[in-house]
Amino acid sequence: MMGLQLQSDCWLIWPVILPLSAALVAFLAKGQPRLSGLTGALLTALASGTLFLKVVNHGGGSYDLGGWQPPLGISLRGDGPAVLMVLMTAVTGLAISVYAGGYFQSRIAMGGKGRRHIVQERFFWPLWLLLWGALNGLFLSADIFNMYVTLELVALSSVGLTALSGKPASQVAAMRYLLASLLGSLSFLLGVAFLYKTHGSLDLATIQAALALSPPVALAMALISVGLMLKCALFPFHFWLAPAHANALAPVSAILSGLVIKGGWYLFFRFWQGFLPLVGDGVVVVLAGLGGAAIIWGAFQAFCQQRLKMLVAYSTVAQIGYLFIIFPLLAIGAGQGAAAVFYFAISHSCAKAALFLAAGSIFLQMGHDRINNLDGVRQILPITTFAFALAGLSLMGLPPTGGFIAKYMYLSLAVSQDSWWLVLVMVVGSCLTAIYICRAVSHVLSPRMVAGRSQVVVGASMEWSALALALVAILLGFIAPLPLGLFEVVG
Amino acid sequence: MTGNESTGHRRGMGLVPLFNLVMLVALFAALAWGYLAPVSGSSGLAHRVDAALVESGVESRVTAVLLNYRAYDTLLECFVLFLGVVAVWSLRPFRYDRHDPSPGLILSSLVRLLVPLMVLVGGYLLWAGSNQAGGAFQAGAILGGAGVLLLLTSSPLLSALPRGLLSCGICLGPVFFLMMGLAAMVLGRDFMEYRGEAAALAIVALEVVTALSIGLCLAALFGGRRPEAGQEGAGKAVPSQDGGEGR
Amino acid sequence: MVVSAFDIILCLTLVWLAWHILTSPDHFKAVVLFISFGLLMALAWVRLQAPDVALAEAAIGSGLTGALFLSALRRMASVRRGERRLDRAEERYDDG
Amino acid sequence: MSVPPALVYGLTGLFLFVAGLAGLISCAQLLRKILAANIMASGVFLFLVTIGHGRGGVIDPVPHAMVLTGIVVSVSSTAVVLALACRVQETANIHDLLKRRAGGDRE
Repeated sequence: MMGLQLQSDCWLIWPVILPLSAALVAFLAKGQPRLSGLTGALLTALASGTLFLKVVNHGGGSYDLGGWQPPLGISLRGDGPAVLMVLMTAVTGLAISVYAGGYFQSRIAMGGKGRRHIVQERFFWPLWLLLWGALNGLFLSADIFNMYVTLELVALSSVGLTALSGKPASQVAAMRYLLASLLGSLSFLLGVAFLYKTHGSLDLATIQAALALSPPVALAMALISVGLMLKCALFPFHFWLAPAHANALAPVSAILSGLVIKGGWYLFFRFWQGFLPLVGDGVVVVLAGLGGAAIIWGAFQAFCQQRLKMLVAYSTVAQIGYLFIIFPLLAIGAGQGAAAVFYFAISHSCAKAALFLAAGSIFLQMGHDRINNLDGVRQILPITTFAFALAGLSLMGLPPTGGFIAKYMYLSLAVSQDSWWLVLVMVVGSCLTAIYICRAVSHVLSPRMVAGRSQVVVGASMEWSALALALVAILLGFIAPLPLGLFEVVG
Repeated sequence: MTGNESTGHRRGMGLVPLFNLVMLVALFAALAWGYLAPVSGSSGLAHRVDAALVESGVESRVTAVLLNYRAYDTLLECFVLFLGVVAVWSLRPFRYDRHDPSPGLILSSLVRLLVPLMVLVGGYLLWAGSNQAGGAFQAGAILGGAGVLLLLTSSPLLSALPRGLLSCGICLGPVFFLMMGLAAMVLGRDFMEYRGEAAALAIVALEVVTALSIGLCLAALFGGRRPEAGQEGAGKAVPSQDGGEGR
Repeated sequence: MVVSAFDIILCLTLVWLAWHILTSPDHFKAVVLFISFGLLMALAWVRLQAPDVALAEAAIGSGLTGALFLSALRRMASVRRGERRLDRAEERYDDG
Repeated sequence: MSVPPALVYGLTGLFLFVAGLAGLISCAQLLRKILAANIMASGVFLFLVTIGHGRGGVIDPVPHAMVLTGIVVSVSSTAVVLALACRVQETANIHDLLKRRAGGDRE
């Protein structure tokens, strides 16, 4: 019995350890970073998939690292939401890895200035694999100080990836990102200190079991919330996001917008799950208000952009809002709210990564991404433009996509609770999304011919990986019962 | 040296809006209120740490927490250092990196004296870590300081090192941590489970290797760019090399 | 243990140093003040019976971080020198 | 009424956190912002150590270990941010130069 328990739960550490080890190998294998990087990505995805299957079949579990029980040691917790996020990272991450392999191959084949792209690829793989391992560690962590360390790992590797392109704009953006993120981490750490002071434990479950509203706890939650909001760029703190995401290399933009943002939000959600019953409606409405402001403001900004990648980046600012307007709806309906928001996070991750990958291919082919000059790209890159349009459909929330299911669940919850202002915000936000997506798609799909590179430089793996992700975002609309059932699984 | 900027800076500080000031005062008041509010909290984990100390294989409580109870944090921390080096090396090479003129006789002879002393102090701290203040981090920091001194004086000792060795040394800490953790698993325990007699040995080995790796990483962070960057950048090689070759 | 005059003076000095690090007009002075700030912080931790932390702070937080800041200052100064050199080259080009 | 020294140091740590925050927001130059972030971090660490100094006269080593980890993490990110800042300053200078040159041409 004991041995069996051990065997099933030690699967929890592999999604963390494998990518970290692969990062070391990719760093040392200077000649073959792509081969070792892709192998590492494949192994990590396999480990994540195995963990997911284990949890689906045998239920969740937890793993005490070093064999020390939680208040003293650190434990990993694999419950439904955590494992879903790990699987989301695996699917999106694998597609992005395949894309990145093709991307660097194309860039190196195109030639250009010196060995720049070779050097970029050499550092891309270790940084990306470290980021992947850190994200998995963050999703599975059950210890609040360990969360701080994984947050720092995520932030530093994202900043390294952002600055990788070497453009001045991307370096300035990386600088602002790092400063914002440092501020967030320190605020988080001070919150952790307050929690440890009051509860004498670093284990989140232990703390949440004993949580009572007192000045230090309220202060700790405020500090942690603000720190995490900075990390995931919720409305008043979104200033760093668009330049950082839009000026990075194509696979990096997809990683940042699809995955990294979800890390900060996931921790926010985990903390508030325990804190929500203690606070009044006012605080929750403030959170939802910020989310609503993000939806409207981000969509408006996206509409105003002239560059395709900036448009997609501001669309991320808007979509983050949807992750926060759920909080007033969480209290009712026994877990439906949580299921809706996780469903939204997963489908957004696939759709947004596909959008950024497709936009990156278009950028590479055309040599620019000015939306008004992109007419007729579909004649050169039919698969990529198709993927862009499909991912756009999921983002807008049209049936039968994953985005539709999530928004439908949101709306039905809001209607059942008579939160008409939330309904209004969501409807207006969806309309704005449709407008800016259609604006981009109408140019990309326009039948006019454009003058540009006649030779196709985008590799097949780049086109197909973007399409695969977009198809997953659509497919999520058909297999809704499977992930939704997982929320009942506890660690 | 910073005349222009300083006047702008002064002006900026003088115009700090009153609103910001009020907000900051309010923030401090809130923090102090949270800190001073009486809580019926527990006394932390001190008793648990002491109770398990016998099993942990070390006498120093902080070392026990760092390398046994919460070894996973320390593993990730080694990865943070490694990541810092990777991130710094991945940046575009610096264009105007001119090394200062040769360090001069006094400094270089001082360094020749100081570096062995620092290595000795590092070793002592490592040894002392088992029962009093000191340990892998402090020793690693001292070793890193020695590396910084060598870098500053462009010591020929550094240019004699083969290139691959530096990369391997930077990976050494995380690699060894992972291998020890996995070894425990192979022996039928949990990941990173060290107990009793074996724990004492494992932790000593971990401390020595971690200290070396931390020292190397810190020195590499100070170096500020990847060793071979000179070939792509301004035509200058490693900072440690241009002194030796040029003059 | 009761708070002594030493503690209060140490804390006030830390605050005073932090203020000057943030406001002193000279970058170099700010960095030097930061190094001494780190050393005093180490003293505070000795006082709080955390010698491990004090050692690490003195070596890493004060020593190595200070060295990092100094080398960054040197690099930024060399950027400015490089700019001047470029400027002169431009002028010569314009004249000719 | 006796005041334990930990209380004074804890308040100092919180004050340093707020002062660093003020610097991070209001200082214009990058180097100063990075110094401010380091002061903030020192404040948090000082606060953390005083927590372990709590009731019963027993000193809790867990916050000490947390601070040790935090110090190493903070030196790592400081190194990255400084290396980035040097590059940013470099490109900013080059841009200034190019802009000045372009302006001169127009005149």
